[in-house]
Amino acid sequence: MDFFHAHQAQHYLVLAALLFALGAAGVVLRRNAIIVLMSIELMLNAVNLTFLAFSRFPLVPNSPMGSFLSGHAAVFFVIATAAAEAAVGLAIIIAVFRSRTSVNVDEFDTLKL
Amino acid sequence: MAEAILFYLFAIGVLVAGAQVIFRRNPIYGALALVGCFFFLAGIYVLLAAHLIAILQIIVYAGAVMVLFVFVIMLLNLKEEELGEARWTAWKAIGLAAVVAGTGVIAWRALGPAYPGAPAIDNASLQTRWGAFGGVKAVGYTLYIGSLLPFELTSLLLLVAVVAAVVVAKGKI
Amino acid sequence: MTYDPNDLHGVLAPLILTAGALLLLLTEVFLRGVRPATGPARSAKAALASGSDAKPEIAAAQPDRRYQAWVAAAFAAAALWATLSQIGEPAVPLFSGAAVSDGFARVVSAVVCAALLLSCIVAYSYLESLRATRGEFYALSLFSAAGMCLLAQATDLIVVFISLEIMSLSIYALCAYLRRGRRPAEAAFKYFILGSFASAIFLYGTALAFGATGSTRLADVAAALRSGGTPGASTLLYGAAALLASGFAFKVAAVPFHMWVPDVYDGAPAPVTGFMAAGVKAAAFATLVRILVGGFGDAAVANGPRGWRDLIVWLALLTMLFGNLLAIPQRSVKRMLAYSSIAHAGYLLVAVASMGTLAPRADAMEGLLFYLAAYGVTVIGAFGVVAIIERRLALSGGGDDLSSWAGLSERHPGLAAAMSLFMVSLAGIPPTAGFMAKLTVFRAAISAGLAPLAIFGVLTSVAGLYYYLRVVVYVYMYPSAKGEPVQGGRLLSAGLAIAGCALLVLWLGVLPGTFATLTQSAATAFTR
Amino acid sequence: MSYVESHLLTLVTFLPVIGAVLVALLPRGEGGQHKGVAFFFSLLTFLLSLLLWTGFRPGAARYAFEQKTEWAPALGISYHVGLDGVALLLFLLTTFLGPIVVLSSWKYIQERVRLYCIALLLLETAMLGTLAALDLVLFYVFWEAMLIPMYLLIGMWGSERRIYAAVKFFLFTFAGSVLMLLAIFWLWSNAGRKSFDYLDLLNAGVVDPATQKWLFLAFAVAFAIKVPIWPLHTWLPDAHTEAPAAGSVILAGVMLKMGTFGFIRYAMPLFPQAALAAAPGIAVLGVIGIVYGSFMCMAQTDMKRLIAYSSVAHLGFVMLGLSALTPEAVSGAVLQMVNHGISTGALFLIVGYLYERTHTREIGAYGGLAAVTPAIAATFLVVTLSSIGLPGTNGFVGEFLILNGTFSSRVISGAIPLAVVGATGVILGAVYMLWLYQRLFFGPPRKAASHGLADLTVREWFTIAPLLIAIVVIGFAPQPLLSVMKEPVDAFVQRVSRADRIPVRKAEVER
Amino acid sequence: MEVSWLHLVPLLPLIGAAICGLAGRWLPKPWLYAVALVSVLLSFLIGLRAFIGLGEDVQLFHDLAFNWFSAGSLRVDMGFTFDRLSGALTLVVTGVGFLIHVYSVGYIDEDPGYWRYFAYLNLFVAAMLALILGDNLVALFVGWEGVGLCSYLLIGYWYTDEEKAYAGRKAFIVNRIGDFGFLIGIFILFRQTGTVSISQINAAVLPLGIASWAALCLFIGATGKSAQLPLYVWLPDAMAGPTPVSALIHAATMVTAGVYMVARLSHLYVSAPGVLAVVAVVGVLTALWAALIGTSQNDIKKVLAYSTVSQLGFMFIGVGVGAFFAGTMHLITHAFFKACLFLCSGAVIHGLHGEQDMQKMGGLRRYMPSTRMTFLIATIAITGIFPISGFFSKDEILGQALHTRAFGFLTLTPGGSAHLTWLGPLIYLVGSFAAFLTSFYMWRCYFLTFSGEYRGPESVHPHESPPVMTWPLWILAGLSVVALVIGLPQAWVHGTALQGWTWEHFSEGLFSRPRGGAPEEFSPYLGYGIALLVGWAGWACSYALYYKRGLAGDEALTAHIRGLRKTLANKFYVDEFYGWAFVRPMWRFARGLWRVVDATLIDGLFVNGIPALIAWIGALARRFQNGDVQRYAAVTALGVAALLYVFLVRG
Repeated sequence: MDFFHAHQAQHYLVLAALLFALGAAGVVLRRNAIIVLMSIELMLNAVNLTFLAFSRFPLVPNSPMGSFLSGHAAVFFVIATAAAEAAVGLAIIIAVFRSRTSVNVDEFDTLKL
Repeated sequence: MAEAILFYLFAIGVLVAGAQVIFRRNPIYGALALVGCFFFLAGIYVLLAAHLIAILQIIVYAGAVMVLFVFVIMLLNLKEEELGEARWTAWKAIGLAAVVAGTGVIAWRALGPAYPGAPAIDNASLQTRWGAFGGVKAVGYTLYIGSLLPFELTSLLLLVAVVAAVVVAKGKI
Repeated sequence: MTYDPNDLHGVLAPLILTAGALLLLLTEVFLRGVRPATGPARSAKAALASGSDAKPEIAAAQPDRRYQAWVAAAFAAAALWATLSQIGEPAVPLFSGAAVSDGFARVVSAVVCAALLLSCIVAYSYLESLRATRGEFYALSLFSAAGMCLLAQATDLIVVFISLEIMSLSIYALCAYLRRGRRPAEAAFKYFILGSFASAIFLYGTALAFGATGSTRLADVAAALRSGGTPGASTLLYGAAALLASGFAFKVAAVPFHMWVPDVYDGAPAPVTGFMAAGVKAAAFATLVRILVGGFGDAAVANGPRGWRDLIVWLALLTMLFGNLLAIPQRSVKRMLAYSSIAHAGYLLVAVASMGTLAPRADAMEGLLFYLAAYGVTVIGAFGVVAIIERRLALSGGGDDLSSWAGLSERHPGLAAAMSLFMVSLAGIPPTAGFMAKLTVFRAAISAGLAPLAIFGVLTSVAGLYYYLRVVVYVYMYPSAKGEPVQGGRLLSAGLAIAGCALLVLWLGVLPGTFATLTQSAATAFTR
Repeated sequence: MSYVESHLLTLVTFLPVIGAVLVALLPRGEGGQHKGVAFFFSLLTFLLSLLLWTGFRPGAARYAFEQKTEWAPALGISYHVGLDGVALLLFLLTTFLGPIVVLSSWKYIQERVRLYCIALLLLETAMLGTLAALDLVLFYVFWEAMLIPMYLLIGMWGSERRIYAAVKFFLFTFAGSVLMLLAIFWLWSNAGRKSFDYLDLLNAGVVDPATQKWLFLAFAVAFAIKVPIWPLHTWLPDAHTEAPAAGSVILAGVMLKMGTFGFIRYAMPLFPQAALAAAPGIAVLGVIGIVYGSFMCMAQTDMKRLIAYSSVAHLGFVMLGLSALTPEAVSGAVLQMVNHGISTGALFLIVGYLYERTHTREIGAYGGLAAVTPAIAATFLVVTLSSIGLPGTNGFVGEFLILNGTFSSRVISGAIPLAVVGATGVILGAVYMLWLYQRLFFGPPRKAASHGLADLTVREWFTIAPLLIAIVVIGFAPQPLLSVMKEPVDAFVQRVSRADRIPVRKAEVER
Repeated sequence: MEVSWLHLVPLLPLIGAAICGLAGRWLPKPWLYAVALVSVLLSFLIGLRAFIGLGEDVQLFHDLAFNWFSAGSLRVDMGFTFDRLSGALTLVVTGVGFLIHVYSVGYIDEDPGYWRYFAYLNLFVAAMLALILGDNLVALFVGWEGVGLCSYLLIGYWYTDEEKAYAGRKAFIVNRIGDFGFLIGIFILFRQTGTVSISQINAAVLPLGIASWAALCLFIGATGKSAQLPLYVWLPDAMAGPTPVSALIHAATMVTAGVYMVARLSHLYVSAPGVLAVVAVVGVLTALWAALIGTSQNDIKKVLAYSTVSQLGFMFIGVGVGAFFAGTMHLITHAFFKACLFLCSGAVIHGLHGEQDMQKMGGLRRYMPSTRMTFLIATIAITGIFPISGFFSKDEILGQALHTRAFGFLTLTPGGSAHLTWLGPLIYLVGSFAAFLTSFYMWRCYFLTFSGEYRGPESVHPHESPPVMTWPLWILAGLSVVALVIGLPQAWVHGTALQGWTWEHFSEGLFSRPRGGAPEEFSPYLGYGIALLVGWAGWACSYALYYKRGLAGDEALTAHIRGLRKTLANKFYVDEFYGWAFVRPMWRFARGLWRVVDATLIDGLFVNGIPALIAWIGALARRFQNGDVQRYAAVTALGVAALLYVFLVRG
């Protein structure tokens, strides 16, 4: 357990990195548009985690804001943005689905070359 | 001690659920796994003393956003055969490799050496001018005083999102 | 720390634009299916002529929305005036440093607003003849323009991110706006997926920067870099630099982050494409410069291995090379212009690279702004012409082909001349805006000691000339393939916009002095 | 200097543009009025340019009619124009050919007349501006602006392979000149005081030889393509062959001179050491051009192509003369620029008239025309003699001065063999030109193309007669031209052949 | 002595040419003739007046018309010098020219292009006068090329005939080859002396090497213009032109320009003794070569052409051995009798309606007596039979050759060495043999034409020409007789009034002496004896062969030396050789160069190849953009990874 306490911050950060990787992998790998969208959500959450980890374990003692809560604020905004993105994204997926009854991204290749 | 255990618990939960999200073939399972993932994350947020954010995570994400997802999935209501098999292409492999390499580099070169030794400061128990770290009051102050412009912009963003979603999802134009 | 109402004056342009958008949305609510004497009848004929699959009698019930374009144009003009009126004033930080209103931002906003203005007028004919006018279209255009202006002003990474999203979300929607055929929706989807992927990456960079400095202000980043800080902080910052840079390399379509561009430009409605090419590029480059020069300026150190200058140089090389190479085999003018926009991103990157010197170079800054303006007016005009050619094809959901341009000069001498002018300007041949833009940028590059890059650049521009000339060849030297003139009426307003673009192109080309002095006022934004 | 005197040059330069605007404003129609306006304005330009000749009084800086005003101070560009003797001659040549060209295409061009006239007029202004400019960017602007109208002329009114030829022409020349643009920028950022002004750069002393090499190369390539110097010449035959007669006349008459003019005005004086070092090489290329071009001519079956290649040979003479760096040779070269403009222009005119009548350029299709169209035969004979440099025609004076000056040059190494080999061009020229003449005009008038050909019409006489007169007059009294160009030529020779005396400016690249 | 009227001499014919050429078409014939003839006559009279004006006190008239052009240190004037040499030649040119104009009136009358003809003829006279009078090499070159042009135009006068047109072109191009040498000569002299003025060059001191090169190059020009080996091939073909033209240009005047030039630049040549020898040798070889060919030609004009070539050879022997006066003297006398011969042949051809083949002639003395008489006189003159002009002038040359000292110093070292004294006598021998041949074939020509029986077709009725043509014949014949005066040896006329008339005495001081000095006085009698012998021998041979038998004589000859005859009849196959060795390869080379270098290498590989390559790469790269959004994402990720690597790992 000492190891954990010695490297508390890194643990959180690396976890975030792993989550980010998972999300990115999802974007790259999955054919299903909805799941791709979810993967992007995963990536955003990973970023949130990073923000929060850094605001709890700051590198520099005195931040300009006098507090590290701007990290929390950032997370707040990210959540809002994520919601917005999700809404638009899902709408677009619906639109695509209308034009061709499929949500498999590798079938969207009318535009190429 | 307890933090460590909880961390590993939640961490494993996050990762497993995340893996579920991207490896489940049926999006509905993926969506549920994502909800779970969010819950575990909320737990980790609590460990990070981000109490308000943890709550928001559950309300906004697990609540609102995921409902939207599930709703859309139901709306499209994909048949089994429409889901299609997972295909591997060379480029997927390359992409995966790139992702692993990229995040690996970040973790190994940037995050790893970020804290020489143990973190010097731990804000978990910090009492800010506006109360406990990560508490509603404190974060609120930061939001409304510290970052006014982003906050206002967010409202604009949400409006744009609504209009955009409506325009895109609306019938034929 | 405290909120000062005067700050609103600094963001006047975005405010005006937002107000315009809200107004349009409100008016939509009160619209009834009125049918004025002339409008629908003409539009019905037009619809028939342009092979619209909408039923004329149903269509006739549509309310008359033609005012919307002009309202939007009016607000765009107002915003333009607002920005121009502020040019020359000293730079003021806004909202306790979250944003700034300086010459640089003002010039960029001016470009954006001008682009919006022209695009609205082009869109008018386009949408009307496709009978697809909706208030939301112009509202979203205004929103995205607001986002662009804010991007140009943002000095806080979070603000950058949110403005970016405002801009992007509306653009995504605009791409998917016209859903006849599969192309627009697909374009929007690709743009959306890759776009949010990129913004997630950007956001991660923001997080790392925050970790290093405990703040998301660019000023603090710069300060941290200058002071050196803890070793951990600096590595984090370099990681952040990488991620932020790639986020915006994506937005400015630098190779290898360019892959989305051709598909999206090709699939989106031509007026939107024009606006994207002009506005998004301007805003994205403005932000890129803010982050790299304003935030990471000290990391620029040309000789330092971790300096971003060499990196930008390489990006520029790749972008110029592949942009031009890939444009050569295209047969669709729209797609060709997409690739050419990549190539031009490369030339703009040359300007950015020339800023990567110990003392930020004023002339490079001027070059960038001049180039953005020149490219903007040119490309909007070009896409305006494309829009006119493309309308009927857009309905059948196909793209345009060079053959549909053959002999345009006989059917529409005006259009032909304008298109050729734009092509010449894109190729950078005097006496057009394109040439003066190249002059400013490459001169800066030479002065910054980037001669090899400049040489490579001009050589690729020769390859570029080839495909620009091909359009002129088809327009002027091939006999008209199909005799019928461009159908669908309502060419007037588009013609107006195109003529405006042409005049601007010539004005910037023949009398570049006026605008150049404007850019000079902006060039001092980043003096350290 | 009176107001008129100071603005006359600008007026003459931009007069054609006014004409073009007028043409554009005219209603569409069968086109007679368009040609009329175009002709009127080109003629007016010529007449006014005569004032430049009569009132030519070069100032202290060797330039007359100098005018300098701000253009875009923010970009460091100024509108600075002026003429020295050399430029004046080419300037007059251009205005002189202007009306002839319009008149010559009166009958041939029938569709898209308006565009045609606009292109011609804009082209004229571009060329005049190129000659008058004293600011490097201004020069470059005009230089590039020349391309577009010419491109349209070839591509729209040319013959079968016109598009290939037009694109080739455009790409070739553009590719050449982009590097020159960079070199100009380099000069700007290292000229001590940031300036694009030719005189400033000239007097600022020369840059260090190491860099000079490259800058000179950049300039030289741009001009060499335009000249064209072997082996960069292959765009020329295509362009000449496919272009309409008027286009060929302008191309041969003036545009090629822009290249040689660029050498004598910019490339060599701005980078004297490099030029001095490169002079023998250029001379060799010039000689190759002479011999090679002549042999190319012998291989042709297409008469326009043949004449095009003969231009390569003639401009080889010019380059040889320029690089010999003796007053005789250089003045000969300048004179030869004018001569080539006149005689080759006339050749293209006449060939164009033949083509108008028969629509074939194949030499084999003709024969015995002398019996059918004596006037054409006679005029063509005179022009041929001029182009093979027979004494009494303008061609002789130029070639003699060039060869003699080269032979007696002690500036460049290997002058004597160069002159000797170059002089073989005198023989070869006679071989292919007389061959062409015989194939076209001698023998029995059997060939299909020769039947019932109309002889020169009055209009055509009006286009050719001035050229013939010029040929003979210059042939017998070249001295006025030579004395006009004396001053700049001597200065040029001084500067380049004594390059090492000029102070070297250190090149600094601030980062 | 500076005068301002001298330029009229060449100017008047030029004006005449201009009038005939521009307005001639519309002028009534008589006027045109008047213009053409009067212009020449006037310049003749001016020349005459000037010639008389020359004397001990007035060595020369000089007229600086205007400064033609000058650049740098080069100054070229249109200036004319009229001294005794150029004066005499002026008179010859204008005089003979005038006669031939007169003759032409009769000859060309029916031809539709008569106005062109006279324009060319006048232009020629003008150019020839410019050549003779020009006071600097460039002005001389103007005339030099001008006469070339006129000969081109006049040979190709009947241009509808491919053959004739080709002959004209050949003449011009071969001349151009010579002119190339001439130009180089001028350049060398200018580089050395910085001037092109003949008088200054003749005053300048030239290093041996320079002088030799210059002289040699100029002599190349002379071989072109004066049809010497190896460039003589154009002259026989030049007979395609109208006969009066052949008489004027290709016999009397133009072709002698080379001799004149050498004599003009005697100073230059004597300072390059090596070149002098070359000149002499080339001369003698040409004389022999052409004479040999002349023996076997059947075309009457061809015979005369080859005789011209060989006579020019004699002249070059003269100037070559340093006896410039002898060469020029022969030039003058030759002008008379050769012009006469040609005009006679013209009369014959005219009388036979264009028949030129001697095999179809014979017995013409009955039909055209005066033509025959004059032809006989001229033949006697050219065959060098006492006492007509040709005898003296030719023998003077040979005598000078025999006794010359010029080669005593034949060497390129200024000191000189007496190695080649045998060259003179050798030349003498060969020359004498050539003289014998000349006599032989000229008599052959005479016999075949005028003696025996008429062999032509019945349809053709030979007739005498109109007086306008015969009068010039008589005058020329007379001239070729009286011209003997200028050739009389000093020994005979010493102290008499005639002395002033002899060319040797008259041209005293005009020419520089060769290095070795002039040969000391030698008695002409031995030479005369041999010459007479040679001349009569030639006559005897051809008399024996042809007088009775006519054509049979040829067969008899052929029977003995078939191969040689065939070779001679085919002119040693020189044309064929040139065609095989130079002309055809050149054209083939041109085509090859075009196809390989221009079309394939430069244009194909370099100009079109590079764009093709670029387009190909573009097409390849394009395949990459296949619309698969996940591939795009992957590439983006790759890019990010690369940036991260650069910033975090590499740095």
